[in-house]
Amino acid sequence: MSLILLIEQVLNGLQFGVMLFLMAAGLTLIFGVMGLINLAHGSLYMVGAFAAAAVAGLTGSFVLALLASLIAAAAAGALVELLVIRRLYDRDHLDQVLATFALILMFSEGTRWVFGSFPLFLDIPAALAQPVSLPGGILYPAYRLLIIAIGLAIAVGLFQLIARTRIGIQIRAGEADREMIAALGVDISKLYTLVFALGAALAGLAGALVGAIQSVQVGMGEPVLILAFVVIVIGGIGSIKGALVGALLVGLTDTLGGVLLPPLFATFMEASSASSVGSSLASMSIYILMAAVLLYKPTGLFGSTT
Amino acid sequence: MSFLQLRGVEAFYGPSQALFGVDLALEEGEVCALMGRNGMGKSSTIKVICRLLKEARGTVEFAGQDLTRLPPHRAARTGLGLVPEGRRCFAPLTVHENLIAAARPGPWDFARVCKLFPRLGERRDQVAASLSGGEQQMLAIGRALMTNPRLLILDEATEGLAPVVRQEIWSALATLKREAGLSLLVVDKSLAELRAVADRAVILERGSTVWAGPMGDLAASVADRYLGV
Amino acid sequence: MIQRETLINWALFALLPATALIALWMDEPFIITLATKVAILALAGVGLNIALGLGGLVSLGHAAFFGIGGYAMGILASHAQSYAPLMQTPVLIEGTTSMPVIWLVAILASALAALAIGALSLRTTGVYFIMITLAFGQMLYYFAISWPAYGGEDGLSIYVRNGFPGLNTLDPIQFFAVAFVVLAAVLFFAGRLARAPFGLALAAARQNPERVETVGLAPYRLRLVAFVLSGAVTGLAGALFADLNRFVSPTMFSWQMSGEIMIFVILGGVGRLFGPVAGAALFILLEHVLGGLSDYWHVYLGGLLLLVVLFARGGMIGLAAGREVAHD
Amino acid sequence: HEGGVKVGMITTLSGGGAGLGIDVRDGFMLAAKMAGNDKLEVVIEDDQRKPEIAVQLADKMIQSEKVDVLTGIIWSNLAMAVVPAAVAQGKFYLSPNAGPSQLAGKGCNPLYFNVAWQNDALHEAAGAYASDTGYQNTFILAPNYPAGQDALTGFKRFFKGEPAGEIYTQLGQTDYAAELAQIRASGADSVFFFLPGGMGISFLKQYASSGIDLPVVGPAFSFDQGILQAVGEAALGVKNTSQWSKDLDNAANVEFVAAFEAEYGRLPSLYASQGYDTANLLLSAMGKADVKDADAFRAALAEADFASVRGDFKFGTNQHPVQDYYVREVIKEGDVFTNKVIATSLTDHVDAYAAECSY
Amino acid sequence: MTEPLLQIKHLRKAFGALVATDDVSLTLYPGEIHALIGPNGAGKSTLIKQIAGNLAPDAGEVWFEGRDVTPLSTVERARAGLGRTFQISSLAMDYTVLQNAVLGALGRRGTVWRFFRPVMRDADLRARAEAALHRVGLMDHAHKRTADLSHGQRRLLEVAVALTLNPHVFLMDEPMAGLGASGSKRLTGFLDDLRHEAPILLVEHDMDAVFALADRISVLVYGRIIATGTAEEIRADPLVREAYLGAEDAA
Ligand SMILES: Nc1ncnc2c1ncn2[C@@H]1O[C@H](COP(=O)(O)OP(=O)(O)OP(=O)(O)O)[C@@H](O)[C@H]1O
Ligand SMILES: Nc1ncnc2c1ncn2[C@@H]1O[C@H](COP(=O)(O)OP(=O)(O)OP(=O)(O)O)[C@@H](O)[C@H]1O
Ligand SMILES: [Mg+2]
Ligand SMILES: [Mg+2]
Repeated sequence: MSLILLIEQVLNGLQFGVMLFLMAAGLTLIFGVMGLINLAHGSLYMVGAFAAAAVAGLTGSFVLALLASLIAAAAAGALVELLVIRRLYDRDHLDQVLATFALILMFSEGTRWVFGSFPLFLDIPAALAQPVSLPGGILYPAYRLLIIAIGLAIAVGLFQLIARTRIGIQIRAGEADREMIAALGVDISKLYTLVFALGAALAGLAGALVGAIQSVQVGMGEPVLILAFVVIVIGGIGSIKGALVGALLVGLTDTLGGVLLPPLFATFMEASSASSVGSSLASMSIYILMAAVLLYKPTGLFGSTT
Repeated sequence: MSFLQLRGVEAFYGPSQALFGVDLALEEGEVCALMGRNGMGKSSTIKVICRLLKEARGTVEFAGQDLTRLPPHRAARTGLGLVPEGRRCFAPLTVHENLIAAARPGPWDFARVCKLFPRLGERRDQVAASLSGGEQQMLAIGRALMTNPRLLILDEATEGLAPVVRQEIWSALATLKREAGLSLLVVDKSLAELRAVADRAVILERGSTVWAGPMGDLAASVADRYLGV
Repeated sequence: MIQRETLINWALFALLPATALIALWMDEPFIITLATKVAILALAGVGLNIALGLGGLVSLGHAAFFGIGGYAMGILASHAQSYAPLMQTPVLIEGTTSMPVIWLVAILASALAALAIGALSLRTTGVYFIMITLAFGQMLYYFAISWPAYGGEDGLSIYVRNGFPGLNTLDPIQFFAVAFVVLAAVLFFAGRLARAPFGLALAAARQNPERVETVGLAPYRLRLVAFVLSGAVTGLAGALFADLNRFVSPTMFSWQMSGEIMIFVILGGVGRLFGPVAGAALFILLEHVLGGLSDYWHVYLGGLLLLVVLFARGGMIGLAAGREVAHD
Repeated sequence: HEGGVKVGMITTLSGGGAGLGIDVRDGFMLAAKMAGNDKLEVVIEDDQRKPEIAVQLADKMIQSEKVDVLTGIIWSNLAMAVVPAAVAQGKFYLSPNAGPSQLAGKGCNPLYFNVAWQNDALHEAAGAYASDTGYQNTFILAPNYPAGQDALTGFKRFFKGEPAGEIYTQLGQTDYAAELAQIRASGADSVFFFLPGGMGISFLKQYASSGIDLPVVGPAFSFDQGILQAVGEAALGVKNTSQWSKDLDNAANVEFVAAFEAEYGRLPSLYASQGYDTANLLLSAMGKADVKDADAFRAALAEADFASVRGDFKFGTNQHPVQDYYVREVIKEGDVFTNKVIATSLTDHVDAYAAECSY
Repeated sequence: MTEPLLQIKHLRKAFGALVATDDVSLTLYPGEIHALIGPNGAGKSTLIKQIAGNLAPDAGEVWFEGRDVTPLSTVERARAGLGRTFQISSLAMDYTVLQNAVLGALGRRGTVWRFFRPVMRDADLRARAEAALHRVGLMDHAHKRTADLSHGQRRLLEVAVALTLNPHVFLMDEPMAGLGASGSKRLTGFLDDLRHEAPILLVEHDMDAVFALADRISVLVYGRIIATGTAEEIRADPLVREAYLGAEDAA
């Protein structure tokens, strides 16, 4: 494998990582900061993608489509929070699991009801459809560079929000002791609705951004959900920095595992079975990574030890 | 009408009743001691006032407002500052974050709290979980002060504090009352100190008010009967 | 005094064979099959409940044990069918179609897996534990999908159900009886376990591990034992499930399977002995009834589940039995 | 009732992949409706794409509904779970979509008929087409599971050149940046891929903006009517292999396409055509024999005496289709993306496993 | 002279720049109550944690009944006979009061690997648990859920659980905290008797109790022991008065 290809693959891994972070960002907020296990996060991701596809179909504008994804997902998130999630904060994690699982069922089949069973069309704007050349002769799709930029911007923004602002502090205080922060005069319920809507909006945006280069279809959220959980857990729950690092690690492991393992196995195996063994190991690789990280640091890379 | 007035307050934890008729009145600028043995309902009364215990009947009025229908944060914003039993600091937050989390504008700010409790300034960026017990207690008091309350409610706020610090707090409270006109509702086990600082006292026995009046009128025999001292 | 929950438990318990017998009488073999499915999935749930309800170990990887149990059956039976020994060196191991032997292998294999997975996973707690168990489950899932020897993603079909001495297991009611008796035995065991010293200490470790350490008991060991017992029971359920379908495939390892087992437990009531029975019965019933209603029946299923979580604290059993009474 | 046939259809109607099942069902029911044969009774159940559920539904169909014929399954792994047990219990099974190799070769069964194709066939056709077009070193990729492995094997069976690279991707993978980089670096002259469902959509979209400019060949699954609109421009010009196309010019097909559009308000897909053919095959046999007479009914089925929308259709010795495979090109007709037949890749093609089958 | 039951030798623990335990040595003899007092954050709880095994010291040793227990875990030390109460109650909150006590009794027995006998019907365990509840005066609440207890009642249960363990040494971190005047008085009387069963290392801010109970008092300031002596000596020590007691006792 040539060096330039290797560099390109590392870049791909990083870019995949940023994409994962985009998916994980909203989840960190809801899961890490509000302490809520929200399995339906993938559904909000799907809602964003579908809203974007619908609006893009009607107006032909990608910018409007992104806007629609934000609004639709935020609205869905706020609604879900007000009607369901709100009653679950002081419940067991398990009740949250069941309730949000139920939400997945309703969202998925409801979307299928409205939009039909076939994938929808959502494409990137023509201006971003060509590759750009990077130093070293690497051709890289412009749209992916945009995703990297947006992902990093969100990372910085969220980090500031949570770590630096008073709202961030109040949210974290609420996670530690909801009753107490309310007794000090903070309207934690409203805050949580806002945070949930923000998390949902991020999920929706991710759905639209990623949906444009993948497929917009019912059930697109679930595999993403699992990956996003893996990312957050590796990074340490509640840590935005952790989520970013976790996402990059997972992205690199996944990409490089898929690229490097088959040829590695091919050195001592017959080519096509090496490819199959190597890639099955590659598909396990992020889970192996997660297990290894947790065995080494049981609360993730940047998780607090309490 | 008094500044804080409770009439016939009853409260329930699910099926079991904890308060059976608590009456309490406190005037602005006064310090009221809420007394009673363990498990008699002092903390429950406080939780009713702050709307943390919602299964309750009876009236609770503060500064002319009926608190019984407000959500906890609205109740707090009428001017209640709570130092809860067991401290309940926000464990993963730093000292500074704990203090500014719910701060409201007023004379009390971070600098002033640090002047009252220098230790908190020293531990500014340490997370609350790793503070010593007494440091956490200071933090809880500071946190309540930062909301610039009109009525400060202290539930065993000197528990676990060294005698020197305790004395400091008592004198600080006395100053607050004298200079800032702050009202206080205090639960504490030290009768001697309560006698020194409180204007009036309310004694609870099995969830009801059994004695109420000016602190000076509290006879040793009554104290002995209900408080076991 | 008999508590209300006990009464409900017995009623539930009697309902299952009653349904099967009525179905037999009405000549509706499929209903018997459904009852059998309920019994088996409930068994898996009872297994999970040992870890989850009693020990507070939220495992999202129990499909691993369910799948191992299933593949224990699939592998042994397929070798017996093809007369190809499983292993020749150092000792000859042949396939088998005898249920008791398969069960034993399934229990041992899944207990061993639970020991390994548990020993590592129990170093973490809370959500991290959920995720690391999920990770192990996913590893096995991907392994099963791409491992060609036993069918990969296609799975393995076993054309005839394995045998149980003295019974014709292909007869739905007889197979139901087998599954039901196993469930009853395990329920009895799990019930005793919860009240035994081990159960007391385990549940205390769930509530406050620091407390348990201070009285001189090691939470880690308590949990590991619970996890192994739990995995073994779920593995046994996996073997039975494979026999019910005469088929195994990697979907038994999927995280959705783990989720489903967990749903049975939560739906019925976490930590309640008969919770998984109620949960599995309700879920299968809904799936069966709603499935015919509309192409979009998942919407209704989701709605019903949501109602249960929001308004039935403590699951179905909790709803029926009222506020939990601490028993000592 | 006398001469009647009860059909149990187990197919995927909810969750991921429901579109395929719905099309098979709609095609099948359209044919039944058009025939107006009141002796055909159909029970339909949703397998949710879970093999265990499919097995249990088959039990239900056989034990409670007492059906004579089973059909409907979309996925090979579900077929492998259901078919062997069903035929062992004396039920006919007509496959409208999946054709795993085991059931075509050693595991063939007189009661099992495949009305679609053996799984390898479309890939073989693609391999043959690639060679015919003069491609020397095609880059090939598929997901890492049995059907994916069969796909690459099938392609290579008829491909005379040397693959420039061979990759198994993860099942369900959605990001193909790494694979695209490998393709670009490989020096291949063309690309063949088998990535069903959303995987194919993702791949093609990312391919289109990657700057790689190699011709693409694939089996029809990623370019079928239901999915093409989601891929959009990125699919234009791609060659794909299929045994059917909307524009095949035979009377049966013209009637089918028109009737389907009229009935459901959308263009028919490959799967709809297969469901339609399956029903017509069954109806043709019903006209000749009673299903209770298994041998006679089987003989009637084997004659395949119906007007297939694919044109010529007959069964081989293993009761799998012997048929032509076409090459289609993705085009845009007005606003809709669709396919146009441009060549025939294999004629009267017999699958690779037929020889292994003996009853 | 008799051997000390518990001996701490040159213990040291730092959290970053903060030295919480600074070369602390300490002894506890049979039959005595040794009180440990000091300002908030002086390192008392940190010291108790190191003795009980929750926290590993950076240097130094803990000797118990003539052997070095420094390498042992919390569980092993508890089994060896170190009974501890927490500054902030640490109980199984969903359990009844009795169940918490039985848990202690079970820990004392040591074997939990019984999967069948109902534990709450085990007469021996129950008797031991009930006796402990009696002694602290919680028997009336035996069947209440621990979460439903008031703060002070939980403090008592904390002591009761330690009693069921029959430890050879008690480590008590502020047992009086949260008890009212009457409760403190009662517990003081009770601890006075308890010292004959096993000596107590007592951390407490309640000076009435400390001066009433302690045979010896050590004063910890900034992680260092600045004085050890009898109640009178400590009361009179000007350093201690300044650092800890303040004006209180001057009155
Ligand atoms: N969360 C709860 N659930 C049920 N019962 C409770 C709860 N908290 C307190 N109780 C009961 O209510 C009664 C009053 O308790 P409360 O905490 O108000 O007493 P207190 O006077 O503050 O006692 P202490 O001095 O011990 O803190 C007690 O009998 C207690 O058992
Ligand atoms: N994990 C930790 N990280 C950093 N500092 C810590 C940690 N644990 C304790 N400390 C600090 O060490 C000092 C000693 O704490 P410790 O809890 O032992 O005090 P204490 O003497 O028990 O005080 P109190 O009487 O208030 O309970 C405190 O200043 C505390 O902030
Ligand atoms: Mg109280
Ligand atoms: Mg302390």
